[in-house]
Amino acid sequence: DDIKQGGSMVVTYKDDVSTLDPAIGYDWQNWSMIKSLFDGLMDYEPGTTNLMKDLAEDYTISEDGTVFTFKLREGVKFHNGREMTAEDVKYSLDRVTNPKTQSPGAGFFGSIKGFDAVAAGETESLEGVTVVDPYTVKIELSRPDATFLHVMAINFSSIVPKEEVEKWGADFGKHPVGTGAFSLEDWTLGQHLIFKRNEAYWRAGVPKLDQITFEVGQEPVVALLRLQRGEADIPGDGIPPAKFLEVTQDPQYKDLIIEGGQLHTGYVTMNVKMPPFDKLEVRQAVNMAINKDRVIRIINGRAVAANQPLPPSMPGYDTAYEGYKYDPEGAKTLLAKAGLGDGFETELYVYNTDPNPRIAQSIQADLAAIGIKVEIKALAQANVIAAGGEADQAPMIWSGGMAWIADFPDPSNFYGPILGCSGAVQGGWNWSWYCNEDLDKLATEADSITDPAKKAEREELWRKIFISVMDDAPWAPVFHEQRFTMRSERLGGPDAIFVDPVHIPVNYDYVWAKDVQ
Amino acid sequence: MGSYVLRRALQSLLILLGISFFTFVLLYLIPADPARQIAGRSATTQTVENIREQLGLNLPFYEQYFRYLSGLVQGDLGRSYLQKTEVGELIASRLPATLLLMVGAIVCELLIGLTMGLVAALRRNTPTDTSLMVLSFVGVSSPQFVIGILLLYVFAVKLGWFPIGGYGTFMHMVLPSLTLGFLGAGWYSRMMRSSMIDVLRQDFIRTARAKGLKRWQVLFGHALPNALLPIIAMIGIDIGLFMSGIVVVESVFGWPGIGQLAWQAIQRVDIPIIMGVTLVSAFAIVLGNFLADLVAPLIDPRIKLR
Amino acid sequence: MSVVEIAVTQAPAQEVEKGAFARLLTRKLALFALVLIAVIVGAALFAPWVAPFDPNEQFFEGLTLEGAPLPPGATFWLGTDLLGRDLLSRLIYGAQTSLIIGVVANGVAALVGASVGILAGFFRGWVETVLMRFTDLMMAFPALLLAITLAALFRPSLWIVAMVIAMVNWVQMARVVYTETRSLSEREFITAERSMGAGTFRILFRHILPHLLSSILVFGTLGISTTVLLEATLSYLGIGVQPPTPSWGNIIYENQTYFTSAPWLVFFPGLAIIALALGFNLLGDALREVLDPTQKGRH
Amino acid sequence: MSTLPPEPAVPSSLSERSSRVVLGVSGLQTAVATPQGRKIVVDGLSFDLHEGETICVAGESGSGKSMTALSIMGLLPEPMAKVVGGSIHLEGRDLTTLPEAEMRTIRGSEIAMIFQEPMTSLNPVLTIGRQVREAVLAHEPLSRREADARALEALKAVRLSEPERRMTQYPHELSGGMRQRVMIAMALACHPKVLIADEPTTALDVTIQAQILQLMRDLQKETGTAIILITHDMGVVAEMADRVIVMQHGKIVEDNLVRPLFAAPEAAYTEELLAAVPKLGALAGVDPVNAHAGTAAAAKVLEVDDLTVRFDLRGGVLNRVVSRVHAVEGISFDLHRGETLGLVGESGCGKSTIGKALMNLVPWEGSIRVCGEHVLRARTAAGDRAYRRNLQMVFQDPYASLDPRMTVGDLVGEPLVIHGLASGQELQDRVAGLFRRVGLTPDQMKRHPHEFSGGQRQRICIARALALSPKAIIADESVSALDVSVQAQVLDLLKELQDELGLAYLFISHDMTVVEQVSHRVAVMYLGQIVEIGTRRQIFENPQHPYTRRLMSAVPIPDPARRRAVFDVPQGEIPSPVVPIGESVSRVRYQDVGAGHLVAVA
Ligand SMILES: Nc1ncnc2c1ncn2[C@@H]1O[C@H](COP(=O)(O)OP(=O)(O)OP(=O)(O)O)[C@@H](O)[C@H]1O
Ligand SMILES: Nc1ncnc2c1ncn2[C@@H]1O[C@H](COP(=O)(O)OP(=O)(O)OP(=O)(O)O)[C@@H](O)[C@H]1O
Ligand SMILES: [Mg+2]
Ligand SMILES: [Mg+2]
Repeated sequence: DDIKQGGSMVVTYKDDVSTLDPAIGYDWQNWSMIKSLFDGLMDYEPGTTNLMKDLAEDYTISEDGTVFTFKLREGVKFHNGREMTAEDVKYSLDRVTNPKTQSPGAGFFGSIKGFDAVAAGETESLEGVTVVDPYTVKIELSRPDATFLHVMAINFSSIVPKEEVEKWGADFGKHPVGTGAFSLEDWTLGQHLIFKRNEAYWRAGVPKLDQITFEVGQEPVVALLRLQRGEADIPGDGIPPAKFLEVTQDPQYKDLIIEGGQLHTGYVTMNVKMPPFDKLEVRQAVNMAINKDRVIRIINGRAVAANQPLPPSMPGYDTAYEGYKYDPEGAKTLLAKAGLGDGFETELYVYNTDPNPRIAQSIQADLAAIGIKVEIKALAQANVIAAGGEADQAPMIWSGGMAWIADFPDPSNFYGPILGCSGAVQGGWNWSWYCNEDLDKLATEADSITDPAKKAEREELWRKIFISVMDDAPWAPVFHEQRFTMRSERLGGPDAIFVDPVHIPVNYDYVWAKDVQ
Repeated sequence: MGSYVLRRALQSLLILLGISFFTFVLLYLIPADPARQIAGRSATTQTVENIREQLGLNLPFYEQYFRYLSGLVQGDLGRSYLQKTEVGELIASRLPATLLLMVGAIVCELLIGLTMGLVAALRRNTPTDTSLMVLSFVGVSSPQFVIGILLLYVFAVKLGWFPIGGYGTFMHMVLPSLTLGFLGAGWYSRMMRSSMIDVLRQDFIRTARAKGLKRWQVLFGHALPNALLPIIAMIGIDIGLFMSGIVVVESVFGWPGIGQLAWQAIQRVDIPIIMGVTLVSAFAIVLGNFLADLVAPLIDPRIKLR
Repeated sequence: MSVVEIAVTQAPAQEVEKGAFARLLTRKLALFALVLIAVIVGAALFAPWVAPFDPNEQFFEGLTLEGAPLPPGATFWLGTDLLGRDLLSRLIYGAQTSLIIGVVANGVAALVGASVGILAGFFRGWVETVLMRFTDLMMAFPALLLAITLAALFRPSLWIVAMVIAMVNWVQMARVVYTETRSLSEREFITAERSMGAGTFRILFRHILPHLLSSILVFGTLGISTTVLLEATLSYLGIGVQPPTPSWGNIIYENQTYFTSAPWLVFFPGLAIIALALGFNLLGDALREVLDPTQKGRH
Repeated sequence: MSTLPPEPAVPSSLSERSSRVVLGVSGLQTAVATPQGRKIVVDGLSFDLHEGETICVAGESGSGKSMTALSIMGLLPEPMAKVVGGSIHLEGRDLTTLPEAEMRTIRGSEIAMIFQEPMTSLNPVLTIGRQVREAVLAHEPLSRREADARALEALKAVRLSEPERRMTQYPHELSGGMRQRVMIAMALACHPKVLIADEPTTALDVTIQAQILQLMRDLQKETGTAIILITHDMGVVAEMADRVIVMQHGKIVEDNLVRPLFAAPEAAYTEELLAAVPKLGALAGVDPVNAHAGTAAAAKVLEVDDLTVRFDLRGGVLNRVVSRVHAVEGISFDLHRGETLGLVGESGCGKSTIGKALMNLVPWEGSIRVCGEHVLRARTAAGDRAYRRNLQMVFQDPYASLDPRMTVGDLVGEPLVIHGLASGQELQDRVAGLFRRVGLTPDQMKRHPHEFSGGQRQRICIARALALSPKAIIADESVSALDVSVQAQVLDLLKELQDELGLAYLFISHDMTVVEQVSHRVAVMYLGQIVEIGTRRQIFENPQHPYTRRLMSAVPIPDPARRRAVFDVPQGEIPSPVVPIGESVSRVRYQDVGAGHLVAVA
């Protein structure tokens, strides 16, 4: 508030930015960029997982939780100068669900009335979304959906201007126009992107910076060197493992390193359809055999041990649950009970970027100690994912690098695709092929609890679901990764926004530059 | 000569066709589902199906291939699955950087390598020779990543002579070129040394000396042209080696070249990009070798093109 | 080692050879090279007896509390790696893989490359066209993609890597040998051979090949380094030896990003690769000098 | 560091000539390294060379003549050969101790050398023009254009046809004699004080030889150049020498003025040498006998009909064929069993090309039959082998045609191995036998080609051709580098084999006396065509074609008393076999002037 606007910063990334089309962008690198360029009806308070209103000035939810009426903010302008209206909201939702758009997020909108018709290509307009007046939009759901407000906050529901989308066609992702705090100034493919402050941004005092430069194609180790020399401000990929101890142990950087949690769990899946993992004892034995502390040591302590699927900061996390303790002897006994006293051979698939193969080797050694001979298959990401999607391919997968980071901070997001029956299909993401109909029913039940007052009840339900999952042990949760970011001396802002759980990695809108103060 | 060029051009076209076919086969066989990749983790089966259909991934193999080919004939390399951008545009935006780096690297490796080889040949079997040999083995045995970081650390971070990565000016080019060049220099120096040793004892070197030519004239005017033949062949090869080795150097130095594009595409099975980059680099390689073959008779007139 | 054996067994048969081998032994560098190679081969063969530790054991005391590897010291002579394993033991065991790749696979590649090049360079015409265009094709072939596909389709094994390396690594040799052969076969002494009625194979192997020896040697020995490193890339993509089996290449590859904080993890395996390549190069070079007619004799 | 050059250490021994000593060699010892240890190949050589003087060095093949020359130039193949004793003084400086940098300034400008083997001595990948130009530029501050002009002039002076075109050609496109002339042009381009010419005219026909000798004389007159002329041709010695040094086994056996030497040789070896010198016309009136003429087997071993060989010359930006060398144009002749056909002709007229065509080494047209069998250009391996067994060739440039990486023993044994005629001990014995017959010792079998002298290599090539006992041998300048006594020995060997086995020879040579000595019939070539063919007596005793006559008259006579003051040098445009594309050359017609003596009519 007494912070002056102005200044700029440089953020580096290794990979190229693929697209800035909010209907399409779905990697953690463009996730936060899109959030800065576009707005949705809902958002989260900076640095937290608390929902807040964004383009929606207000909203009402019907009794049965199936009708949402959003009142839009007036006078919000797109970067091209046109005012955003309810038509745009409808257009945006129609667009993202239209199969022609090929949006990976279309599935999130399944609860909107008329979704199936659109998905099947029968119509181009969502029946459930209606424009009441230029500043009011009504969304009807076909079933109660407790996560719907979260859905309205994910990137896929960002509001886009029709005329620009039509003008650029498939290239809209390279020429994004939204209502966000920043607008895209320049994009030199393979080199850099420049974001410029949106002068007409409706939220006062935001953003702080005049300009952000994203430099892509930078090796993380080198990016850190540049940061140390003051040429870059934020290493978008975080502190590379190879440099982690070096910088964290250096007092010079003590104040510049920010630690935060994230909605992440690293786990080993065991394909319950493939023997011997069809035996509960075997899965439990694996859970008990892994020395999580050692794994965490190998990644320089950048995580906390996990004993259940949900990360600690997620509602529904069970703090009382103790999970399977590290107990190789007990694991051996269990194996013997399963008739596999002499151990067996199996494969562990792993994504081939550091530190995942190392973690896999650590697990490999642990399993070897109880007689399980594991062969590691370190492959490109796409191949691991493909193997996981086949019922009889990958007996075990280490999730690292592809691991589940929540789309939105709600426990349901951790269940359906990766543990529910709907994910246990060919090409699905439920790599353990675990399908428990009873739990699925409970999950549906939990998601129908839309009444904010019953929040605790819903959480309790989810807690039960996840602990039940652990009883069946299709996964061996290993750790929850902590996020470590570094920023240059020049940058200011609350620590939380540099490890924002939703705006990953950084909430760009609230960063400010010390040198203009 | 004219007919030779024509014949080679046709053959090259066939090679490119072959490459495109084999690459397509590989990509077809590779167990990864591009549709899944595009759809992401939360997508429903329906979404995936849609995407698959739109991209024609559900078509039989030959049909997919012919679709690709017919696009290719019209100069259309397709659109990236994940970036949604025209592959032609992506490649065009990155190709200049790669070419520039390649030129820089070739200059470096020729300068360093040929000098090292020459000195080693002249100081044959002396400690100088042995140390140069060890150096060249260090060059070929060191991972590019390590050399790159080392150079960066010493010359950019510590000494501040060069920028820490990036693209644009001549100064940006020096370190990455050196990194790539150091590897090549190892090859060139060994090659140069051995062909120089062979050439230097030929009778015509004696003749050149008998004319009273200066040492450098004998070396560069008479010995070098005779020793150059295998070197020319290597420059053609080099282009191929670069295409595979450039990924690391580009990422260390933040060089916006084609290598990074290819690497990311391979990781994500972005078929149109993989195909495009493969074809472009295949073209470069084929062209490089073609030129090497054309130049060989100029270097050694006894060789005839047939 | 194989070189030594060949030389020894042939010695009685041909007097000249014996002279050459005897002269080889008088060269200091050649002896040094032989010792280097012997040490490496010995390490590979007798790894279980030579290595101080189990190469795959992840020692608890092999990492600091923060999880950093240990530098060279009293217990772990060459230090430990990022998982707390003994680097020396891993290097000793890794020699097996690296020898198979660097010497056997690379050797096969060199052989194939030299044969293709020499045939294409000598015969010209359609033989040339077919062979050299095939070489172009292989050179332009996306080898990494091939590796990835194979990795995903087959069980990873050292032999697949060896095969891939042998398949893609011959092309460079073929190009160089081809270019030189083209020039050599126009030389007058080859013409003279032809006029005597010498068969093609005689000309190729008795007269052209010896003149190509130096190029073949250069490519063959430098190929050792590149293939050992290539093996690492291929393992990384999933077709080679899979963890925890060590190879010099994959030790470097796994650890290269850490080399500012743990340089020994790159330095020692790098040294091993250089030693192997250098050993063969020195030996080859010495052999070449010994066989070089203009260099024999003494004052 | 005195500014005055010190007096030469060795004073002139011959005081009749009052002029200055330019080069003083005293006690020169040169050694080569062999596996058995050091071997002295030049042993205690001393002589003085005066300004404007010509010393001819003659002697046994392998006696160290070339080694001496290289020692003086400081161009011995280090470290295998080196000067181990004595001194070489050039105007006060001892060349044996001079640093390389200074030696460099002397080479080319003060001492120039013409090397013995022109093929290997020219850089194969540089144009002739560049190589000659460079020699000029090395010592004179000229512009490139001026240097080019000088180079062109030098090439004209050595009577190279179409010198402008030659400037852009490469060594392998020239004939042996042309290459030799290029070497000469390079050496003379800078007007050196001392010129060392190692067998400079072996590959030149006598008319051009005369021209070259005249050129050297002119140079000497103009600039006072002192010349060391290494030659085995006693005719040339008689024509050119002021003084003669005769060498044997690395030592000087006689050092004398030319007249006394010819008149009354002191050393026994000199006497032997002079006795072996063949004289032109020595066989006049004697009919050549063919021991096999009468037998039924006097079949034709070689029938050549309308043989034509053309080489494309390319030029222009597109590298198109712009003109053709009509190297051989419609040649026909037969060669019978036991017969020697001498082939003489101007340098570059296509003699070697005929040989290569017969061996199927260059593309040709027409018809060739060997022992009645047609030689086809497209051939099967087996058929090829058979015909090559019958026909062998000794190449003009022996060094270039020997694989430098093989021992000469293996090289000579090669044909036997190829045709599966001998192996093991038998092979060794046969090779040893061949060595002895050409005047080499079997213990040299393990050596490599570079360890031999020019003449020795020539003999190795002859031995190799003889190994198969073919029906016919094409001998291209095969005895040109041999001293007369060894030459006589080799010619005797050839004759002997002919008599024994009925070998036929196509004997290409410039040495008319040798041709007279060995040939049954002689063909004279000019510009790719045969201009006169007949029996030896018909050609030598009754030459009809003007070119034949000119050849005869240009032959140097080995008698200093009959030395010519000026050589008869042909003037005017030098004819060339190069014809623009589309044009053809007119074929000659023959007239029979009696008993098969054919002469071309214009
Ligand atoms: N590298 C070598 N090793 C052994 N012997 C050598 C070597 N080089 C030359 N010779 C010997 O030195 C002797 C002198 O050779 P040189 O070339 O001087 O003879 P030359 O008098 O010029 O003979 P020619 O008239 O045949 O040319 C020869 O007997 C030759 O065999
Ligand atoms: N490869 C070639 N390319 C072009 N021209 C050639 C080639 N080989 C030979 N010639 C030309 O063919 C002509 C005849 O050459 P050839 O070697 O047969 O002459 P020659 O009679 O043997 O002469 P000399 O007595 O000088 O050896 C020369 O003009 C030469 O320049
Ligand atoms: Mg000689
Ligand atoms: Mg000739």
